[in-house]
Amino acid sequence: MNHALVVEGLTLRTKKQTLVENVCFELKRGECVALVGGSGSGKSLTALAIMQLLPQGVYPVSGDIRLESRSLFDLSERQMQHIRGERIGMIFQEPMSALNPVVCVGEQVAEVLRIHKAIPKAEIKARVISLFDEVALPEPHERYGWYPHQLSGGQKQRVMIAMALACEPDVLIADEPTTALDVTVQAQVLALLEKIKRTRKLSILFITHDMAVVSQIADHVVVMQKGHVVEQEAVDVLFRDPTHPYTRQLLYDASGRMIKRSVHEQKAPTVLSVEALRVYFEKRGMLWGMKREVTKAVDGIDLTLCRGETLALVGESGSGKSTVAKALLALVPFQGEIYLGSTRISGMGERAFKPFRKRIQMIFQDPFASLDPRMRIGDILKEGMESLGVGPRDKEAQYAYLQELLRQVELPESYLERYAHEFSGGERQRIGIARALALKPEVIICDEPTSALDVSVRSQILALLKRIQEETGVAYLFITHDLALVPSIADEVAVMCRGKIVEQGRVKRVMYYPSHSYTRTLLAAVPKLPDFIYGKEDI
Amino acid sequence: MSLHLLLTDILLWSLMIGGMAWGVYMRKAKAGLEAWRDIFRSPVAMVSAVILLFYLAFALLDSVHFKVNDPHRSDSGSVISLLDMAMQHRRTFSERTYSAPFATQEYTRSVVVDKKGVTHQSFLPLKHVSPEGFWQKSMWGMGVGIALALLLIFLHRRWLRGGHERGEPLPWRSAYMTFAILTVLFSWLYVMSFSFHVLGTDKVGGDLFYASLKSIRTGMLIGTLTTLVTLPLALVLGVSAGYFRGWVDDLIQYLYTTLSSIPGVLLIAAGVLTMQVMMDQHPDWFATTVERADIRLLFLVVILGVTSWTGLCRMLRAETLRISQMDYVTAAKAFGVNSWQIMWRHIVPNLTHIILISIVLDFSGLVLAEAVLSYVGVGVDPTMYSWGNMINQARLEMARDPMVWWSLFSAFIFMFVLVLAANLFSDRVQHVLDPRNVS
Amino acid sequence: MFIYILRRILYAVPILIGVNLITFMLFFMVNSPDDMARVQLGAKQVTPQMIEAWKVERGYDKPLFYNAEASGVEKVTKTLFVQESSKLFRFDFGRSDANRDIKEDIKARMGPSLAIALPTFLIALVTNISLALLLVLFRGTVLDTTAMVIAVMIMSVSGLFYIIAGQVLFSKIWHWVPISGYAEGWEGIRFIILPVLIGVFSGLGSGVRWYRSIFLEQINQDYVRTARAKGLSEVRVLFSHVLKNGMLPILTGVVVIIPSLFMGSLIMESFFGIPGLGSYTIDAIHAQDFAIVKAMVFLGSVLYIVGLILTDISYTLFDPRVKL
Amino acid sequence: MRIVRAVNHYIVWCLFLSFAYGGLWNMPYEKGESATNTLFSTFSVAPKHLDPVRSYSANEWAIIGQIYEPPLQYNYVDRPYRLEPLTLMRMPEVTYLDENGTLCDENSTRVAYSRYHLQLRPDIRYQDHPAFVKHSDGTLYYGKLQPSLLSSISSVWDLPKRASREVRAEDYAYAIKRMAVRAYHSPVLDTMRPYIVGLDSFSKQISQIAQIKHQAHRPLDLRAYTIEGVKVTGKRSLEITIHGKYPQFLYWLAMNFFAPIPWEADLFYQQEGLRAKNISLDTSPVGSGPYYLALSDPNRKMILKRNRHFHTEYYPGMEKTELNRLPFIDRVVYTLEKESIPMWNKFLQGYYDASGISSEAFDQAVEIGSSGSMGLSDTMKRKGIRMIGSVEPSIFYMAFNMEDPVVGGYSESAKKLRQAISIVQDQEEYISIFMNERGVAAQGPIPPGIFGYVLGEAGTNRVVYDWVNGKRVRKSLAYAKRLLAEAGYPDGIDPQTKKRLKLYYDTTATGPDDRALMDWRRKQFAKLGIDLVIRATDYNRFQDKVRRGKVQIFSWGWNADYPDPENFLFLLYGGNAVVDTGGAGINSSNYKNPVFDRLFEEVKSMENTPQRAKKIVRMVHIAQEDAPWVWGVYPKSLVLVHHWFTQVLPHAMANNTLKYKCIDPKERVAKQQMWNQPVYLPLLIIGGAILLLGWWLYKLYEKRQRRTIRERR
Repeated sequence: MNHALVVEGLTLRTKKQTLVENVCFELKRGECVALVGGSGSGKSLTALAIMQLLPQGVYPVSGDIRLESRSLFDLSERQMQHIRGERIGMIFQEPMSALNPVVCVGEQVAEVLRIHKAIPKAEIKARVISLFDEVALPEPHERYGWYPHQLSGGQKQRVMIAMALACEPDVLIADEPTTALDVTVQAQVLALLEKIKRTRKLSILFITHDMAVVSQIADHVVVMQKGHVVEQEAVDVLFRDPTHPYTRQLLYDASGRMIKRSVHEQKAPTVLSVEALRVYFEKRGMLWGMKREVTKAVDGIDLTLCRGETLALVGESGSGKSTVAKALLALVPFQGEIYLGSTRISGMGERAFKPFRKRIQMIFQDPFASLDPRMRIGDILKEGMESLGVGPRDKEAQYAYLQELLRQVELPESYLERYAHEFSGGERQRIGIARALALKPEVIICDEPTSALDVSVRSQILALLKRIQEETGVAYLFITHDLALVPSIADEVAVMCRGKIVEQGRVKRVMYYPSHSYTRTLLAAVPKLPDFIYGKEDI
Repeated sequence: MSLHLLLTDILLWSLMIGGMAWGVYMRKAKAGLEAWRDIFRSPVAMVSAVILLFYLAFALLDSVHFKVNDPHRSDSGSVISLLDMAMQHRRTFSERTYSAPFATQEYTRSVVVDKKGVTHQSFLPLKHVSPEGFWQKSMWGMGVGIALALLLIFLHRRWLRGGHERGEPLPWRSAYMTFAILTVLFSWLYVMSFSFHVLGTDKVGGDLFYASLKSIRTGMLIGTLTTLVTLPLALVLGVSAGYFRGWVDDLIQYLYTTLSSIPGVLLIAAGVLTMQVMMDQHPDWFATTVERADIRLLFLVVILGVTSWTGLCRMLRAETLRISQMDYVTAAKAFGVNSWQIMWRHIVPNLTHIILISIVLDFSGLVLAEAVLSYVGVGVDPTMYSWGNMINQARLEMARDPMVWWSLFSAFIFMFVLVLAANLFSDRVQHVLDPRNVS
Repeated sequence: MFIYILRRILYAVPILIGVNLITFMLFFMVNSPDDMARVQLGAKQVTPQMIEAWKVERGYDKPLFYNAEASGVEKVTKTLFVQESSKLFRFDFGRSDANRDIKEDIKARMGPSLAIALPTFLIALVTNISLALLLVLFRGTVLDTTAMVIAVMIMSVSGLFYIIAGQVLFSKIWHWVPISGYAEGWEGIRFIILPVLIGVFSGLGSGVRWYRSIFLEQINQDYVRTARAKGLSEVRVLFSHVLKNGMLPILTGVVVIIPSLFMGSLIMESFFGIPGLGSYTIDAIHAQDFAIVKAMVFLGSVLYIVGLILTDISYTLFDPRVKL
Repeated sequence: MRIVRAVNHYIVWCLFLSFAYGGLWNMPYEKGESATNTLFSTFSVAPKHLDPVRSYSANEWAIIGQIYEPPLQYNYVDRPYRLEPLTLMRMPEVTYLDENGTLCDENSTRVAYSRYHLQLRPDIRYQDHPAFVKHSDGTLYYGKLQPSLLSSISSVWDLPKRASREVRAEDYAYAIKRMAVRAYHSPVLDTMRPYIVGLDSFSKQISQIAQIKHQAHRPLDLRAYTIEGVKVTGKRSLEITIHGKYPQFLYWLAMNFFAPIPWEADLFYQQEGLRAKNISLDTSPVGSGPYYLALSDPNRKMILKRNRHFHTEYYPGMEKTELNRLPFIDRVVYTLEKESIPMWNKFLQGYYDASGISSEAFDQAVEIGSSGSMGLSDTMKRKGIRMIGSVEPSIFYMAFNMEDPVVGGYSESAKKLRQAISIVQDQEEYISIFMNERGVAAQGPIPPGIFGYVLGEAGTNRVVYDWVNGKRVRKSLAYAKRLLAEAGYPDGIDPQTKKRLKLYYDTTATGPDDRALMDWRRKQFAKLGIDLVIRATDYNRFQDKVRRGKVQIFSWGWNADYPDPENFLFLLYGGNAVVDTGGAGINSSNYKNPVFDRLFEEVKSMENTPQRAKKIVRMVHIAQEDAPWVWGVYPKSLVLVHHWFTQVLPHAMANNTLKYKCIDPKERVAKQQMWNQPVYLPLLIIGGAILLLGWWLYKLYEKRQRRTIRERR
């Protein structure tokens, strides 16, 4: 038998609808198959169906899944318990929540061995430590007794991998294992998986939405859309010659080339400049008068933003980039100087600052948290206008103004009367943009506006932002963790690391001739599509 | 006869009107309406709601009081409610002592001297029952009930057809069934109550059916009005603590930790006794026993409210802490919206589910608490009809041999049905409104 | 840790002062020292001389909060409030107005209260958790729904009914246990069986529902899916993962009340004639024995605060993420 | 699953083990306890004070009456109540003295003092007690308890050594001296001050000394002080001199206030360490009576045991043989029973030897015979239960405040209003509904069994009743209405307000149980068209209002201190009116009739002669006419006793009756076994059901484990 796992005509339903229909693919021994698709394409459900861990109410109605030659669907629940963990290992997207927070990681790995293998107690710990060693967890002896919250995201994912590999399974299912990780960590985890695949002759089913990751790890690609497999092919064939339009779209979006930037040659006037901005958070002392702990979230940064330009602020999680945004809006106490145009706005009281608020606005990362679920879209848009006295006062004109706003962000005017929860993430993000635009600001701070969105939606939003900038001449401070995005959106880039800016300059220079080692590490870690994709003209 | 609304009447009615106004407002707000429809999509919730409404109807009926001005009437000067008027036959004519449900004679023997001058113990016949024609009366009573139920159901269907039915149909069938059963049962009991003591009589011959019906108002008032006190306190303090933090938070936390660290029963007992002293010092405040009992009930409600807001306050504070971290609040801050407006516009509306859940959850707890408080001696006025008072009396009656079971039974059934309905309903409300249950 | 506890204890001081303030205000709004003297001296023929002598002896001749006759700081310190509460803070409960040593009384009554409250608490905890786990194991089945309906029904009955019915059934008709009373040692088991059973049963409905919802919340967590993916059987998933994590929210609700178990249950104790602390306080309120009332309220508050501190400490034991 | 089943097994076994050895499952006592010569009784309120100087309530006296011995006691058998010597050789001899202290005739107007000569019996000895253990120099052995010893004891019986001693006259004097100390809060001090010569000044002096000693933490030894009127004239003889003539003083000598207190005990208990352990005379009495307190846990249980030093005393009227020597019972266990229901049920199960009858249990227990007499029901008779009933020397009444502008006053119209109200209060119905016939409608202030009570037609209150065919018949409602009209309120309408007359009734009835009673009250007034407003308050507030005369109508009651009419009539004596005496008086209706008051002064110190009877009848008539009270009810006490409990006679005045009673434990054990066999079947059914359920669940889980995903749909 050459096939480790075969999925045949798998159809999954709830009582009301079909979620996955007639999915077929094969996983050869020692091969990595990538299951690719946008959110809601059914790729995760397929993986869960293999493990028979489907959420309640979702059932396979037809099809079969075979592990080697055994049909998994013919196994009883008790028999399945011997397949899970022993023959098929699985790792999940969120390493934080996927590990039991109150059990030390060593024990969690040991548990797999304990239930599946008759190994003497004394040996188990040794086995776990050697596993930790294999997944390159530093100091495995010590880490055994650590709890998940003491480990970093990457280390947690390594623990998950160790857990999945503990019983030397034939198949490893990895459900978006790197999505929640920073790029540098992602690169390491991918490398680890690659290595294990080679050394153990492991078959991997790799589920992801990221084409770039696919190109790095997979041998074979299965593309899913809305519960159907639309295309499956060996990876180099698929990338060279995608047949299905959805695959093409995926590749197109991933290449991130759709936005062309006109290069500003002459220096535009500065709208926002920041000098020596510091934000320190103090933890309250244990007892009155005792020493206080100080966290330096932002530790002295300088930024300049010119009219009509975009400055990308890039950094990994925890680098303090979101805190910069909050400081600029005077939502956290800070030290240092901030000039809006020529006015010094730092050190102003709330009352004095209020007139300037309309000139600097913000777009948020999470489209679900940024809109009040109890308010109508119209009221959401109006809130800032009324508070800051922007826009027409009389009702009719105001209504027309709001309609115009929606048109600007390419949404139907009828949305004004509706509530935020009725909309998709992309639509919500547009509403968020409209809310900021309503005040006709000079600067908009975009705090990771696309990271919570699907790839295809992401490019639409970016295009919209671009168009608005061209129309209105607004300046963006674009905060992101995704370096790959930078060339297509920004004129200037600043790389942030632990509260400090390590490198700053025009995009081209920084991206192609990085001077700081951190920037170089970041750039190297970004997964890349095969070069020929970039080489091709419009598809 | 002139309208003479008691304080609690006014409060209950204004609460009703407020509730209805809120309902009308909610009809406009689509999101809220959808949630409500979702609640009623469960037949259990529908049935519970009908039962609750039935109880509420009695409470409201019993909350329209009139003063009897006619000096020729025997009860001149007293304050009676619509329910009292409907139950006039059972309010004024009472027996001497215990009698079983549907009995025709007293439950205990009494000493009688017959014409010959011989003393013996015998069961005296009841004064106010007419046992003849049991079946005809039953048929008539049930017939009226069925007719009434059908008529109202028919009218409701018409109204629904008239375009008021929107979206997915609700389980009206269960509602109709419940309604019909309740109507028939009650109309039968009502008709029979003219000829019998359908649930028996208590120690002094008072009709227990009447007592049970009167108790509904007490239970409902304690369950609903307490929230009137709890809510503003918990809301204002909880939201300010969560939003402003710092010393405001410290102060409010201090306040509720202090209050909640005092054992609850003691606090309530002390509060009730204090209020009694106050009432004793001002006997001129109340013209009648009814008013006096009413004020005492109101005070009890206030004290229960003051002692029970801490739990809700803590929850609201935590939720406010969470919400004020949300991006939409940040956005509002970036718009320079002032704190009060943020609280009113963004925070309070997003707390409604917690408030609603806690209201419906507290309701049944409060109804049950009333009984226990009466046992401790700090409950409602002893002259007031309440299940707590009934249970307490019944406790002693259970020791009789043979047992006088019916007053415990009446209180048990009336209370159990209400609390069960409330619990089932609150279950559903919690299920639908609690965001944690979405998955 | 040590500093944390120290800080919490310091924070407790203003709370306890507040508690005392409320106690004093409420009590003396209702009762005057004269009334208290009359109650203690008996109803028959109490003369003013007797009342005066009693008040001086017990210290109730001082003004409550402000002594206008004293000078300087003594205007505040020479008052009933300051004198009596400072004694409380030293845990010197003094003698009751009926002239018994309160500390001795509390010691003597604590045993019976605990004899009822502790078994009730423990048995209820174990039963509720195991039943809840059982229902979570069979979640979504008919068993689950039936049990939930029964639980709501159990919740909907006033506790008084259970006590009355229990006494009639188990004691009067079936002669299983004594109707009421209390004895120390193993002999006493007979007496506590019924109150404990009733206590457990009346809390069964709400308890099982609460624990069930906690476990259900846990069972939808990612780590449970991980555990299943490891090949754990459902029972093992419940016991080794869900139960452990569910303990955290359970702890918040449960540990707070552990110290308060000392305070006993008023209703149970008076129905079953158990000489515990629950009836002690209410009796004292009715007998207007302020010395006992203030001592018990103070003790209750202290125990509550201890409960809060214990909750935090237990978190550090059960949740590795929490460090004090 | 296995765990659940194991737990089930465990519980079942625990049940069996804990019961199996104890015989009856529901036995509330230790095994074998009921086979001993022990009486099982109850108390409903924890006794607060067992110190005889302080104790003044029936529940406390029920216990200390068995422990302490005042000089006199009531004869157990004789009726009407008669005093007889208890620790005295004979009844006290009284001599009368004039102002100068010379003897004079009893009936002389010069009588200024009466002197009582008490001669003690030689065989009275105290119970064994550590306080009596002495060093050779006469100081107390346990006079200075060391902290190490203190920490190891929880009651006086933990001290190893005990001794006894003879009761001497000085001990009686010592008791009176203790009474004088203010800090001991004796309730009778202020009553006795005007009588006992020198008590007043002694009290002031000794109270100050006591305070000084208390502040210095020094014990107060009263032996060093003497009261002028209390003279120890010998080892066993004592003279008490009182002002004027006060024949009721003999009754006081039968009360525990005058029981001997040994100075050893007083000093012993003044130790700080013992006080802190709640060991004091208040909790651990030292007496010479038939029993001593072996266990004092007022929150749970009190145990009395036979005092082996008890003097020789025989059952009255019986042969003086060892067989009839008191006491008969070796041990008494009092258990706290706050609730009437458990207490009644335990009585029926045979676990208590006697019980009162609560109104709930009345139907079950009592049947009214064809003659109108009360008898036991058949079920009770079959159980061998006997009923013992007697009318108590007490009265419950409803009083009008005579100072009130509406119901008070002595005008004809006010009188008629009160009379009308009196007529419509249907006491017979009240007795029937609320007292289960356990009472007699009162005709005047003096209850049956007290000198001055008149039976039959002559004793009928003519204001409220008619005498028809040899029976009392309440006057008609029509008559009452006529009276009301004559009083100026036709049909109950107040001519001033043109509305129904509104009267206020104050009560402490705040519990839910009282609702029925209040309804009934209102109904009575409604008959006349009067609106009765109930003002329910707590007892404090109520008392306070009564004391300040801020009430209109209220209910109260009175228990006799001693069986003399003076003890009832003084409730209506004008000099005792509460508003005039600043609340100290006892006449809470503030009734003041000059004729009545004059007669009272005369009657007060008379012997029970026909003249006295005549005067009392006149007083009663005056009061009936004025109707300051609605003469309520003389309550009857009914006690049920099991047939193994014998020689039980009702006695309203005596407290030390336990020594006369008798128990047959063998019979008791036999009946307890018969009545309390547990019913096993439900236990088996419940256990079976639980096991079945467990098994079913296990099967269910197994089935699920064997299922494939295809079958799961």
